[in-house]
Parts: sequence; structure tokens; C-alpha cells
Amino acid sequence: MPAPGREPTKLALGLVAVALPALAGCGGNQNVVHPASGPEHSIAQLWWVMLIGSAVGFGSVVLLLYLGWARRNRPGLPGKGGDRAETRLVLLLGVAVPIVVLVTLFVYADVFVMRSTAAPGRGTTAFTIQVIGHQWFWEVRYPGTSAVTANEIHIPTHTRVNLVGTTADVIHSIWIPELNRKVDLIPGRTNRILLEADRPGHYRGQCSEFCGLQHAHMAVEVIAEPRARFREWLANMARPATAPRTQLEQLGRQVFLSEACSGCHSIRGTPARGEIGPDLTHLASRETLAALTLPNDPVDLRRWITDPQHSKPGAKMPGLPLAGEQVGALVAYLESLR
Amino acid sequence: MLQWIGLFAAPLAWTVQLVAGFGYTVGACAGTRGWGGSLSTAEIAITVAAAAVALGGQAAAVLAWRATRGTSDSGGPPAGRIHFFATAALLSNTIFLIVILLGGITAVHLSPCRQA
Amino acid sequence: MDQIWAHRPGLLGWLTTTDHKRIGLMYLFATLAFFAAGGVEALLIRTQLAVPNGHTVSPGTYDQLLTMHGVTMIFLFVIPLTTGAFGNYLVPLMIGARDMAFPRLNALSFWLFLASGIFIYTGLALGTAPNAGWFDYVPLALKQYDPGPNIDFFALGLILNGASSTAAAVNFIATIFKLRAPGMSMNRMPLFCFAVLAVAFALLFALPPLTIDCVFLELQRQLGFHFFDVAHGGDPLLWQYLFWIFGHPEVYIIVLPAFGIATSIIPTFAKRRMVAFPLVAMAELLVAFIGFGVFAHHMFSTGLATVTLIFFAAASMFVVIPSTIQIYAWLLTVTSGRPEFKAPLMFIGGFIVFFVLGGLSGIMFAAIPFDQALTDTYFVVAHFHFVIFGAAVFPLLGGLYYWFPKVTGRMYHEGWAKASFWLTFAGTSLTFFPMHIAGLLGMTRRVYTYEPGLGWDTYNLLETIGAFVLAAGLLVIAANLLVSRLNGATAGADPFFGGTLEWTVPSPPPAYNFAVIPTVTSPYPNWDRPEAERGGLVLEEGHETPASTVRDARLEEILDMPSESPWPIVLALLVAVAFVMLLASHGVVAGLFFGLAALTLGAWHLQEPES
Amino acid sequence: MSEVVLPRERIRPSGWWGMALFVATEATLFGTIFGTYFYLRLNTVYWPPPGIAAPRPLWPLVLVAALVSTSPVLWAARRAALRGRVGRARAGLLLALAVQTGYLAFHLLLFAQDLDRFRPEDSAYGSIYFTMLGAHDAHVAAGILLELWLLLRLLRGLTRYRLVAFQVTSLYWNFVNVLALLVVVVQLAGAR
Repeated sequence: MPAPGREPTKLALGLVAVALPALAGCGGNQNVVHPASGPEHSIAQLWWVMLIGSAVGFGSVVLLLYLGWARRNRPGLPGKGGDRAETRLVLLLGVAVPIVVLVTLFVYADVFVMRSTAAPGRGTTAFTIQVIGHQWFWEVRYPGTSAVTANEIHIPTHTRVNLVGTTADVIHSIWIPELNRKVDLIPGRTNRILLEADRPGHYRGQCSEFCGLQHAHMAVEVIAEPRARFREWLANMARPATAPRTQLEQLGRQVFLSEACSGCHSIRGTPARGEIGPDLTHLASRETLAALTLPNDPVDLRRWITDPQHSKPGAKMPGLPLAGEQVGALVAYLESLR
Repeated sequence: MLQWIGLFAAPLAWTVQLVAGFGYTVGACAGTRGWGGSLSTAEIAITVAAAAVALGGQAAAVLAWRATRGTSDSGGPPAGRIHFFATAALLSNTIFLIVILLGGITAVHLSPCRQA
Repeated sequence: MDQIWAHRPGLLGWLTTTDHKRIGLMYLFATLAFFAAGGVEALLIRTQLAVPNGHTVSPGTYDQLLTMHGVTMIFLFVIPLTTGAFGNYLVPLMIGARDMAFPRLNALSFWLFLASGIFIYTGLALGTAPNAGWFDYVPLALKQYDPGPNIDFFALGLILNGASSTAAAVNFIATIFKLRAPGMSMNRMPLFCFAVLAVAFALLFALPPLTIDCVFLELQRQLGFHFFDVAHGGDPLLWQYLFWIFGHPEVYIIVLPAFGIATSIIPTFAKRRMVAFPLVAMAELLVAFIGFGVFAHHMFSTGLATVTLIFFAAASMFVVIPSTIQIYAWLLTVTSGRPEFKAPLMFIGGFIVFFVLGGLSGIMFAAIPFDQALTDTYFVVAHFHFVIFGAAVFPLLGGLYYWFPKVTGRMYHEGWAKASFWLTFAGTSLTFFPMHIAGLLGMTRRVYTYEPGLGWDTYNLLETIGAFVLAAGLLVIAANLLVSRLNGATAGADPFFGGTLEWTVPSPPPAYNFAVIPTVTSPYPNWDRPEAERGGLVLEEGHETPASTVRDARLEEILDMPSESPWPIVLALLVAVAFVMLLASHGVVAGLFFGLAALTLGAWHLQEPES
Repeated sequence: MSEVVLPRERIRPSGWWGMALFVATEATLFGTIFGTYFYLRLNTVYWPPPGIAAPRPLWPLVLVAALVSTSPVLWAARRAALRGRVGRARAGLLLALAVQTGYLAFHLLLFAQDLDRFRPEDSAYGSIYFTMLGAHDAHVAAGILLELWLLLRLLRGLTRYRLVAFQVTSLYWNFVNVLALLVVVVQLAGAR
């Protein structure tokens, strides 16, 4: 009869076989051990160190279980047994060794690694980005400019950014796995983390504190780009919306202002000043809709406007009873807001 | 008697340190009413006191253990029981002592009120 | 003797019983029923998550399933099963007593527990089950964001459940302190009893914060008080503090009885006494105690000051030591003995493996930066399922096999038992292991679905398959026990030659447990039989059991034990109705029923054991 | 009457342990309430909020003094009971009962007056203030019921069971009295 020790050994090997390639970062762009920033590097390193340590500890346990099975007909320990020896062994393996290991880990993780992951000290960052959690999207502001956007945070590469998180309703938590640890957005508190990226790229993240029906569809993306590109982008964001050019866009603008839309959304440069939904001033410049739920193209935008509850059940946005051509115009207008 | 000191002194010391450390830091770092103050002096005081008590407990445990040397853990009461608890106390005091020192020292070392 | 202790016949006998064995069995069946419910919820969850953008259940339903799964498994399954069923049935037998210290209170805690379970599940039946997660964070749980009665079912249900657990805890401590057989000084107490003692104390001090928290929540939801909303000077973190001050000791409350069961099974099959007995006993108490000093590691990402968190990080590191002591003590006991790998011991083997896995990932969460990265991801889900399923439930399954002959007088089927072990073992590994990887790939918790292309799909599918394998394994166990109950080979009083007192009495044990109250002179009296017999104490004049001193168990006095009483169930019923009224916010009616409950309590105590 | 088996005073019967443990958990409960009080206080600038006067110390202090004075009375009554003197025991109980009932009545009166000054729905201060006092009054009421029951039983003479009940009741009351002191301290000092 095989020992209850064998299966886990297979399992442990299986883990290494399965996990490593995956963890090496072929899956998605939300991968903890695929770091793209100083803090995340230290976290990933911490993980690998702890994994190796754990493998050793786990190995010792499996070995002892195996011994127990292999020597099931011979009493006493290998070498000389005796109660005293056994107790001493318990004290060694169960107390002495762990104490050393744990103290080391404690100092390494909670003193040294923490320095790089704790909130950035005052004056150590280039500028501040304000992120406000809503059910279920992220409002992003760039204090000092009039730029307001949603769900897509642009930052310049190789720049220490001070991310300040607050919430408009319930507790959310912002986490960009490849850039840094997470921080909760809690009513009445302003929590901060450091945001920086070694290389340009799109870094996906998700709300990681349960925040209600659409917790699953509350993703966010950090887009790191060279300084120049970033400045360009920010300047554009700060501008009010472009005026409609074509007839159709003109009509779309009317629809937007006359229908319920403007009650919840604002478009800077128009009377629309809604506070509930995301700011749409530069909607067309975003890559996705509804917190990364849909790609931002005319087709999906149309689907989203006509029936939001289909792709995001429970979302605060109602489906409006608009006529076909009204929707067409609206889409045309919104798509023009670059 | 020694046995009970050995058993309960260290845990109590640790509890006091934890509660005091928690209450004090939360208080000192509270947004609206934070009374600032020098954190580290308070931390040091708490920690030293707690560690001292824990050591006392350990001493008591050692005495109790020596006093009942030779009787087995499962021996008849009270000697057996005292030996039993003294042995156990020797273990727990060691653990508590380390936790107290580790928590206290790092807390002092950390810059006060920096957000994690 | 048999007449004195005879049960009232029929259903009435069960409803009014005060026999710890009958109450234990009722606990067993009730909790297993809830286990089934929680299991079905889990399978639904896994089916929904099997593939990206799954459509098995709606988001709303998913949140209810998620919450109910947590609430059920923790409050209605593991705790009542470990303390209520195993503790109730075994503790008096192990310490040589004829019943619990407060038999009627014991009955009351069962009926209150059952009431709380039914209360909470009524919510599900009405389609308004709790839906803010078992941690129930505010403000999401406030009326403003959750107007239905869902959360009220949660809060009131847990208050009721807490009352039941508190009563049970008081009862266990008093029993273990006062009713030990003469000679069983503290250092000769079975390790299972140490575990139960630790759990009882932990419950005693962990439950009040939860109760208060739920009271605050109800006051705010129903009467408009302000504890958790910033606008009026409240603070949402207050909920989290109070909840986790309860919530982390809770984890140890869940696993400790499992430790106790492991330390009962291992010596029996390794055929030797536990290595480092006193250290293991101390470790069990230490885990429960240090468990109170680690709660803030559930709040590492809430932006508290590092100085505040560091104490808890240190404690979270060192709560590990008692566990490592026990792990190596268990392993060395097996290795140095002549272990007989029967089904119960195999489940303990599985338990050790899973507990080590869960423990190692647990240490990682004491490393603040890693916790802040991985908390609220599937890595955590993997971690605590290895701990509270792998580590807490496996010994329970082993224990079911181990004590089955004692309870029923029949043997289970060894072959099928081993098969069931491998099934559950494989199932558990396959369900929970891939979650580590999904977590590291950034999969967050409590999502009702996920997008493809993030590298999570394979792992989630594996997990779902594993979940069904696991379910199959559990069904095999159930079938094995049912069939064996009906026509298993008859087991004698002591089929495994266990060391503790419960094996000295016939199986199933008579209503009075011990015809002769044994005098104990070692931690394993059944292995030192001749002494156990000596100087036995015969009490056959009345419904009596001896009481002894707390530390050294010197015989103190002979107590008359109360016999069957209808009042506990009546009281529980009245209280339950009162809570329903509170739910419907009929304060006055509720008050009326609480008044009736008080009168019932008076009537209860008119019946004095002596008379 | 006096030939009933009286437990030696030194013995702590299971009943005593039961109550002691219950008291322990109750103490934790109030500890949590006090903790919450000061935690909330920490999070607000004005405590009590503007417009609410801090509670006046006179009456609460007088009342609590009266309540605490019942502890020795109960102790004496229990000794009498242990000596088999039912009459004295009943008298003592009756006296304590009177004082405590008076306390409860008066305390509820103050409670009502406070409710006219400010309400729990107004602020976190109001919420925790009334919750704390309410919980305290509930415990006093429970104690009174306990004592009432005991008194009625003692009319039927003494048994071991009733003596244990006596021991348990006085233990509970000692706890409630200590609690009353703490509550007053928090209520008054907390608002300074």
C-alpha cells in the first residue's frame, strides 16, 4: 500500500513543472512574478526566496512521512531512538530551525522589502495621480491640470508617480500586479502607493476588494509611455471636448444633452456636468469601455449604449429607449471625442 | 505558584505590549486627532518592560522545572503536573520573548506613522 | 442503573434529551446536512468559474452562493461539527465523566445552533441570502448599498449562532475543569481535551467582538445609528477591526480540534505514546492564544501605519512555531512507532501534507509586502482552503472512520475507506493547488467571472474538475459509513486498541458511559489497564457523576445530574421567534418573546437535579 | 432546614465556573464597547460633537455608589444562607433588590432625559453613548430578574442547588457593579 507521502512528492514536482513556465510570464499581463518596476521586483524576489524555502520545508515533511511508511515494521528512529532523542529532535526541527528562519524572513521582508513597497515619502515623487473608485469604474484625475479620465491611467516611464486612492462609495482596492502591491480605497481615507514602470507597456489590474455585483468587471489599465508621448496625451486630456464637425455628430451632441446621458456623464466644454458616470470628454481616445469590459469601437459602443445590462448586469447605467438613428448619431458623436 | 507565573507572565506581557503598541500607534497616527509625540520612547519603554516580565516568567519556569526534576511529565500530582507545566512554560516563554523583542525593536526602527 | 439513566422513548426522547452522546449525534447529522448544502454551493461556484464568461448563475446569485458557502462551512459546519459533535460525544468519554457539566445548557446550545442555521438558510430560500461575503465589509453591507433583508439574515443569524457557541464553550471548559475522573490531573489529560479546552477559551473571547460588530451593524441598518459611516463620525475600518479580532482566532478555532483528533489517532496507530507530550499540549494552547495577536494581517493593505502593523507581522510569523512543533511531533511519533496505515491514519497523513502546504503559504502572508500583493487573490483562496479544508476537515473525516466503531458498534469497510482517502486527497490537491498559480497570475477573489486570455482558464478548469472528484470522494465516505452502519462487522469495545478512556467502555457506550468511574494514573489509561481498574468508584444510587478539583482532579463531591428537560428546546424556539421579529423590525413583539424566554429560563431552573 | 448538604465555602462548583466564564465573555463584550468608544473618539475632531453638552457627573456618580454598595449586602446575605439562616438571607436579598431596582429606574430616567438632549441617530457619539448605557441597563435588569427568581426560590427554603444559585448570582452582581463603575468612568471621562 503506497504511503500518503508519495502523492504529494509527485504533486510538488508537478507544481514546478506546471507553474514555472506559467509564472515565467506567458499568461496575461497581470502577472505578479513578471515585474516591471522596482517595488514589484523586490516582491517577486521575495516570492521566489520564500518558494525555495517552502520547498525545503515541505520536502523534510514528506521525507519523514515516507520514512514512517518505509520503516513501518521497525520501531524507533533511524540511528538510536529513545524518548529523549525524539523530544530533542522535535525541539530542533520544530523550534530552533523555524525561529532562525522566521527571524531572517521577518527582517528581510518586513524591514527591507517593505522600504520599497511602503507609501512613497513626501517629495520623492515627480507628480500625483488621483484615483477615485466608483461602482464600477475608476475615475482618474491629474491634479494641477483639468485632465479627468477613467479606467486608463497614463504614466511616463522611469518616473516615480504618487498614486492617491480614495472612493466615492464602497471600499475598492487598486492593484496593478506587475507594477506594485495593492492598496485599498476606503471612505474617509486617502491611501497612497508608488507607481512606476521600467518599460513602456500596458499593465492590467483589477479591483481586488469585493465591491458588489460587478466587482468582476472593474478592471483598470496603466499605460506607461515615453515622457514626450505622455506630455502630449496629458495636454490633450486637459483640453475641453472637440466641437462636433459633421451633421450627424451635431445631432448626436443634441441627443446626449437632451436625453438622460448628461444627467450622469460630463463632457467638458458642453453643459453636460453629470457626476455619477465616467467623464466622457475624450472617450474616443480610450481603448476600452465600461472598465475594460468591452473594446472601444462603434459596434460595441452601440451595444453598450442600447443595452448596458447585457454585458454588465447590475451596472448603474440604464438602457435608454433611443430610436435607431439617435443611437447612431450618439455613437458618431462620442467616437469623435478624441 | 512559580509554575503559574512561569506560565502566564510572558503571555500577559506580550498582550500588554501588543495592545499598548497598537492603541498608541493608532492614536498617534490617527488623521484628525493624532497627538504625534515621540513614538519610539514609548515603544522602547513598553518593549523593555514586557521583555523584563517575560524573562521573569522564564526564570520562574526554570525554578519550577528544577524543583521537580526527576518526576516524569505524567507523574502523579502535584509534582508531575508542575513539571509538565514548567516544561511547557519553558517553551512558550522563549517564543513570547522573541516576539516581544522582534516587534518592539522593528517598531522603534521604523519611521513613525509612515503608511504601509 | 439502566433504569436510572434510561432515555424517554421515541422522538420526544430526542427532543428533550440531555445525554451528551445523543446531542453529539444530533449535532453530527445537522452539521453534515449543512456541509452538503455548502458543498452544493461550492460546486455551483466552481461550475460558474469553470470557463471564462460563464453563465451558470447570475452575478446576484453568485454573490449569495459565495457568501452562503463561507458562512455555512465556518459557522454551520466545521465549528459545530468539531466542538458540538466530536467534542460533545468524546470529551466526557475521554475524561471519564457521565455527561457534560451542564447537560441542559448543552441541549440549549444545540437547539440554538440549529435555529441559527435554519434562520440563515431561510434567507436563501427567500432568495435574499446574505450577499456581501462572509466578511461582510461595510459600507457595502449598509442599507444604502444593500437595501434588502440579506445582511440582516447574516447579522442576526450570527448573533444567534454566537450565543450557541458561547454556551457550548462555557460548558466544555466547566466540564474539562470539574468532571475529570479522579487522578486525571491536568498533565494526564488527553490531548484532544487540551485542544477542545483551547478552542473553548478562544471562542469565549473571540465571539463578543463579532457579536458587538453585528449588533452595531443592525443598529445602523435598522435604527439609523452611526458606527461605520464617515459622514457622521463613524469609520468603516471599525467593522474590519472587530470582525478580524474574531475572524483570525476563528481560523485556529477551526483547525485546533483537527489537531486534537490527529493527536488522538496517531498514537493509536503508531502504537506508542505521543512524542513530546507536554510540548504538544502547550502548542495547542499557544496557537489559540497567539491567534488573537495576528488579526491585523487581514488589513495590511488598508493603509495603516507600518509601526501599527509590525507587531502583528511579528506575531503572525511566530504563531507558526506551535504548529511546527506539533507537525514534527506527529511525524516523529509515526516514524518512531510501528505505524499501521489504516484509513484514519492515512487521512492524518493527508492532513499533515495539506496543513504544511497551507501553513507555508500562511507564513508568506506574514511578510507584509507579499501579503499586500497577493491578498484578496486566489492565492489566499488556495491558502485558507488548504488550511480549513485540507487541515481541518481531513482529520474530521479520519475521525469519522476512527470513532465510527465506538459510536455504532460496527466496523467500516477498510478497502473503500482507503479508496475514499485517495479520491478526496487527489480531489483536494487538484481543486486547491492550481489556485496558487491563478492567484500569482493576478486572479482576484470573489469575481463571478473572468476574461479569457489572462492565462487563468486552464487552472480554473482543473479546479472545477478537482471539485467534482472531491465531491465523489466525500460521497464514497458517506456511502461507506451508511452501509457499514447497517451491516458492518461488529466491532468490540476497542477495535484499534486506543489509549484513551473512551475505548474502555462498550461500543456503543451505555447512557451512563462508565458503570465504574475509573481512577486514572497515566495519559493513556487504556494501555495501563490494570491500574485503571483499581480503586474504581461505583455510583449506582442515582443520576450522579463525580466532580474533582481543577488542577489535580482529587475527588471533591458527587453531583446529581439533571435528566431530560423540555425547556431548552422551548427556550431556543422562543429566542428564534424573537430574532425573526427583530428581522421584521417588530421590536415590541420581539421584546415580548424575549420576556417569555426569560420566564422559560425561570421554569427551567425550578427543576432541581436533587429533587 | 440546615441539614441540607451545604457546599464547603472553599469549593468552586461547576455552576460557579460556568458563571465565571460567562462573566469573562461578558467582560470582553464590554471591553469591545469601551474600545469602540475611544476608537470613534479618536476619529472625530469634536467629542462630544458641537451642540451636545458633556454629561453632568453628579447623578451618575451618586447612583453608581448606591449600586456598588449592594455587593457587601449580597455577600452578607450569602454567608447567612450558608449558615442556614434563610430569614437573614431573604432580608439581605430584598434590600439589595430594592436598591438595584431603584438604580435601574433612576438610570432609565436619566437615559430618557439624555434622549431629549440628543439622539443616537445624530452622530457616532450619540450612537456609542446610548448603546453603552443601554447595554449596561440591560445587564442590571438581567441581574434583578436573577435575584428575583432566587428570592422566590428561597421562600421554599434552602437546597444545595439554590445555594449554588446564590453564589452564582452574587458573582454576577459583583461583575455588574464593577462594570457600572467602568461605564460611568468612560461616560464622564471619555467626554472630557
